[in-house]
Amino acid sequence: MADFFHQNLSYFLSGISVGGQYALIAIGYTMVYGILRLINFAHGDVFMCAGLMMVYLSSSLPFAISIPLVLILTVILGFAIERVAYKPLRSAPRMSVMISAIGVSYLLQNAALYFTGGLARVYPEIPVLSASVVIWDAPTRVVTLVTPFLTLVLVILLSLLIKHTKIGMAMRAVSVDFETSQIMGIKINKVISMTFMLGSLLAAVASFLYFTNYASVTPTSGSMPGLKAFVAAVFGGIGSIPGAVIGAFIIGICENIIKGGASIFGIPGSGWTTFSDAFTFAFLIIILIVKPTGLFGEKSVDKV
Amino acid sequence: MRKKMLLLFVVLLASIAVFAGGSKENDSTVVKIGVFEPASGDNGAGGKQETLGIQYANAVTPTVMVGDTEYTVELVIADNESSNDRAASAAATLINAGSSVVLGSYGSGVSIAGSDTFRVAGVPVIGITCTNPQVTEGNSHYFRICYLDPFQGTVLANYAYNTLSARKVYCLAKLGDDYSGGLVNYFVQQFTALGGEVVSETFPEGNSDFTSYIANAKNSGCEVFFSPVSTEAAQLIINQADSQGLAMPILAGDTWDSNVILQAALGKNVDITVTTFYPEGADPEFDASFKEWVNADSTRLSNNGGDDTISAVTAMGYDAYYFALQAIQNAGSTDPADIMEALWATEIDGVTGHIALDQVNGDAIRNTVYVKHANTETGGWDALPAVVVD
Amino acid sequence: MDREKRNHLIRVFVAIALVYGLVAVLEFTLRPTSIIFTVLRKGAIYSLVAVSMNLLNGFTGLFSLGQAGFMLLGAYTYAILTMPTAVKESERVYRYYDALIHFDTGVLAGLIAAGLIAAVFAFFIGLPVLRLKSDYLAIATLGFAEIIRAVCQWDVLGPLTNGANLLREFKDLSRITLPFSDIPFPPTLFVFIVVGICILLIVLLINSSYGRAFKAIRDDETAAEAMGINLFRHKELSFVISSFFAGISGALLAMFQYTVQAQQFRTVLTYEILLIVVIGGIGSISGSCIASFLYIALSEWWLRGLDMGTFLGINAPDLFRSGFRRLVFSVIIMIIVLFFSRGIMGDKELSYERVRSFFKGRIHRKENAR
Amino acid sequence: MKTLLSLEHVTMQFGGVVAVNDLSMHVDEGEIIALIGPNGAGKTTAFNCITGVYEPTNGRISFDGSPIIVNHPAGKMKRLYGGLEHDMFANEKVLSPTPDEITKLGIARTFQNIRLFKSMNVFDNVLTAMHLRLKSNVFSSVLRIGYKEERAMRAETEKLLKEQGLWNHRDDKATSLPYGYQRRLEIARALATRPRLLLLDEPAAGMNPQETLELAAFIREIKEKYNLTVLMIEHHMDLVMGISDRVYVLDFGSLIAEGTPEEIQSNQRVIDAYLGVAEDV
Repeated sequence: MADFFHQNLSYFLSGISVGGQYALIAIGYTMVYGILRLINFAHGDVFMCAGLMMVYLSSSLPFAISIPLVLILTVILGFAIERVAYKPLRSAPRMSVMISAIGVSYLLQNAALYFTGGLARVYPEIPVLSASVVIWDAPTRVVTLVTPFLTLVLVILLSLLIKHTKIGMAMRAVSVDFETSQIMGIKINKVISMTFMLGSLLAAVASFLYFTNYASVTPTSGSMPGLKAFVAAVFGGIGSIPGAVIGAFIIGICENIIKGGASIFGIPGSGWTTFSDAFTFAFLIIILIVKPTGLFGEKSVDKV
Repeated sequence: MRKKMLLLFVVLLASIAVFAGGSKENDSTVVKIGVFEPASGDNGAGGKQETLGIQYANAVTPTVMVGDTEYTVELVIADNESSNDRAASAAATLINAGSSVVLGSYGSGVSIAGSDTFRVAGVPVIGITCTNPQVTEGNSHYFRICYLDPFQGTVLANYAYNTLSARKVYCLAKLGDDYSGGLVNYFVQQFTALGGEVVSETFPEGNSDFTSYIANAKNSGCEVFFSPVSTEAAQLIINQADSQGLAMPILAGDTWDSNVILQAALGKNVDITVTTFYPEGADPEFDASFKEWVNADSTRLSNNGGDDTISAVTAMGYDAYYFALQAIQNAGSTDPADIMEALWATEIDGVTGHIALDQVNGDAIRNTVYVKHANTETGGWDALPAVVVD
Repeated sequence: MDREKRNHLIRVFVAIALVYGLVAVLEFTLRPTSIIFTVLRKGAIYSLVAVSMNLLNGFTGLFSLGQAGFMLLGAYTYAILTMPTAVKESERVYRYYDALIHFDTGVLAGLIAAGLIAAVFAFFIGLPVLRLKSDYLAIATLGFAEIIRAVCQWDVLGPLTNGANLLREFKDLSRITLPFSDIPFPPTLFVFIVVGICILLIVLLINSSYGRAFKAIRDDETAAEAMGINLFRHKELSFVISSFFAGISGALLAMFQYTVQAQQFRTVLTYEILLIVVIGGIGSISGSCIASFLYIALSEWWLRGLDMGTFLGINAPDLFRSGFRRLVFSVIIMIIVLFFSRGIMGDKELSYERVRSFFKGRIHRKENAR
Repeated sequence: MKTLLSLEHVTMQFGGVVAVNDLSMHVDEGEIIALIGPNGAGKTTAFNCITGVYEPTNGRISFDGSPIIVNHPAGKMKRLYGGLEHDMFANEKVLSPTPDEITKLGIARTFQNIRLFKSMNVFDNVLTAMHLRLKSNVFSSVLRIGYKEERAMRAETEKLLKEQGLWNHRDDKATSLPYGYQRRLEIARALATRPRLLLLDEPAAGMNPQETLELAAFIREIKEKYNLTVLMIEHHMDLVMGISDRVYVLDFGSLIAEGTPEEIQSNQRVIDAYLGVAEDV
């Protein structure tokens, strides 16, 4: 058993690392869904934009300035998207808002396409994070090790924020009952903006970790991690933060095990890697059918 | 009310657009050459470098004699976005613009995908660096001035088996990509014929996590990592190979002959060898004047990847332009059908060597493959002995 | 009242006949490489997908995002079936595999098979998926489309699908002939005829008793059920029929672009069609058609200049460089989504009266302004 | 007289909440029965059980002599079950039809908060309700092979609308009708399914006394005309006392009284139950 882990350590390491990155993105999905019942399709692209900002800012500014600046700009981006694309549609049917989200995603990708000229941009090497280390004979990067811990710390901080601060309580109230909390005098718009800003902040952190690992940013870099993070959120029970985190780790690890299937299980590699993305969706569909509310989701009853 | 505004808006947009689309000058002494290249997507970097070669050639020789008249050559450039499904529509744009002959594309997949659109319109195309046999096979309108993958794949396999003494090779191609899939296939054929063993995998579109593939290569006991994929994926592979400590040599085909690779490999612990069409330094005169031209303009410089390294595809693009001019001259006409006819017998001496076409598929008759090794300290290429096959 | 209806029908018939006549005239007068044909063909094909998606999203109220997957099935079925046996057995297309199928069919059989295969898959996918609600349904259908794409690219299915590689040399638009002859069929007219028949069938469906049941489900599931409409059966019916036509449009798309590859049928394609449906108006057939032609004309023709340096006579290669068209395009889409969320037609259909009153309204207001 | 609908020991439990507890009642052919009770007593839940919207946790519902819905607590519910304990139906086959199947048997309903088909006009609302009897399959329907059937359905709709005094509004959007007409349309739509039993959920809600009086006459009229049996939930005591043959009273999910309107009016338990919510009466 120990031998097995030793041999395949690199798959597990990259699985845990990518899982942590998905988790940070997934929280943004799950919080927004919890409050607005909206799948924010543009979230993955916000993550991509954070990566691009870093590429451009770090070319002229030191990391000490560019990193906080990326965090701030991403938060502003998240805030602006909500204000411009979702707020005007608050009373519109759900489908309209979702279409607006798809539109924003399309817009961000095309804007990125235009500004990058459609070429992959090389992500800067952030000191310390990019350094190489060897764990138990498996060479990897510091970022791989840092990711799960950083993710956990951030999740704990976020939980504390939601449990103990006023705005956190307002968030919980809004997610339980939108209308009532509005009547109770909670400033809905403030809560929603705050949710988007928190989600974007975490996405920006995820972008540092993710792109340090996979050193290039393209206009579509955000869509796959975004979709997978979303699947993780659904798996965990959309609306539940711990659910999203656990879901993300499971998906990250499973995906890497499939890619390494040939060597882990000795299955001859006849194109199984093709399915590493399809697997995520198959997984999603099974969950939706068997337990549509996910691991930690609550069941709701339709009123007639 | 709003709806009416929307309709008005649409009508306005449509009318200005019709005006925009309709205004086309029809100068009788202009011959248009279409440039069917990717400027974005996976192969954007390579496509831009190839286009630079064509543009440079156009800057050097902007006219051509058709019969007794001097025609100005106008380049029409359409971005096929490295995507097979955009290929047909980019091709249609070029045809609609009135191209007499078309050059391109970097990437075999888009070339195959756009091929039939050109065939139906009867416009000849000269492939520059699309090496997959399917591009020209079974048609009479697609030509090409580079060598083919069965040839390149064989050379690479021989190199891996004989020079690198590898007996087990890890091959990684991109799913649905005709170029990498094809090249890997020919490599595998030759390598197994020599008695070697391969582990072959593919990665899907949009994948950016190569750690597992690199781990697979290490765990399966391979000695060479063969991955003739796009430069975009190559950057990631180089990066992750370095951080994962992939000790084996990395081998790739012509796409990797790009300064993108050099920049990614600079200062890293990787051992990269590529095969290509043209080594910098083979024609010093061309090299020097091209560098001067590139350095004169910041857009050109950034299209070349930020420095003035000459990629083989640029030299090939340069030659392709002259090949097309020669064909127009031979045809004595700007009519696509005449040019298509004349192309079969066209020959030139280009910077990448003598170019003549075989009479079966219209492929270049070439027997030399250049081999380069990436120098991770200087960030340049070290030339290795070229392979000549008779 | 009946007379009014008859007049209406006559007008519709005349309008459609005019459109087809115009297409035929264009086909025989313009040079065949004109961009107008690209716009007409692709616009017509997109109309069919958009209408089929509208049947689901607009008329049955099912938010499905699986259209690309069913188009893929249709495109592949058509390409594989109609590729001449000689081509299949040569190395030209199936280079790395031995083709599994050793027969080929005609164009019509290929098209119908394309629809049927898509419909059969839709039936089985619908069984579990259609029990889900709104956004869960959207995500599940999107997931299935991605799975279909991955399976199509699988090596093991290579002898059938040619793996992830291109399929070509099937009976595309340049290879269709008039029945029992070698005379080429005018391609644009062919697309228009097929699309016309399909859309006509969808319109007839929507105006039948089944169509009313679909609309009832969209308006109020509980009430529809209480009126004896079996939700699941009717949702499944709508899903299967919509996929049938998506399959046919996939086949037409393959014919149009001469080659087909699974890679093309990504989620982005579904989004594109969804945006067309929204621009045209959710629940309007004519809106979907108008929006498709506009969308294609803008992206393939009118806005091309934005990518190629010169637009409206302004030459600014630094601004109008590759990608600018799509940027402008997505801004336009956002404006429509945010400010004109009912789209061009809302849920109404185009009619003589509406066009007339639209222009009358215009004139009327102008007079008032004076 | 023949029993048309009977409920035996029906219990409906949501999680830990028992909304309807051991409800037994019967409706005979040709009767008008009222189901009354304070707000939240479980009346609409009972309706939803009868029409298949909810699956009762325990009990049996029969229509026209044969059981249509049967259930008993199973799995997790066995432990959670909070209704009256008995295992009468433990060995019976579970029957849980969907609402459309119930409707096809001949039970039609209206809703407390009117649920018309918003996008359709008055004519199509009624026409849609005849879809359940359509014999043509989708092909003959699309290709208009079964046009005769469609024609017959349209004729029947016309007849129904004329009888209900809605014919002049046939082209109006259903939701643009005045409130009273919307109620009527909902009843007309229910009648289009050709029911034997009509369930009315607060038909007089939001009506003034005059309108309520008209409604009473209307209900009697359609009952005679279409040979119906009526079960209704109602708060307007005038209406209840005026037209019902018998009355059932629910409170906190349990049946507390049953009898003729006169008996109910003098029943002490009913009076107690309604005290404090007197303004609703």
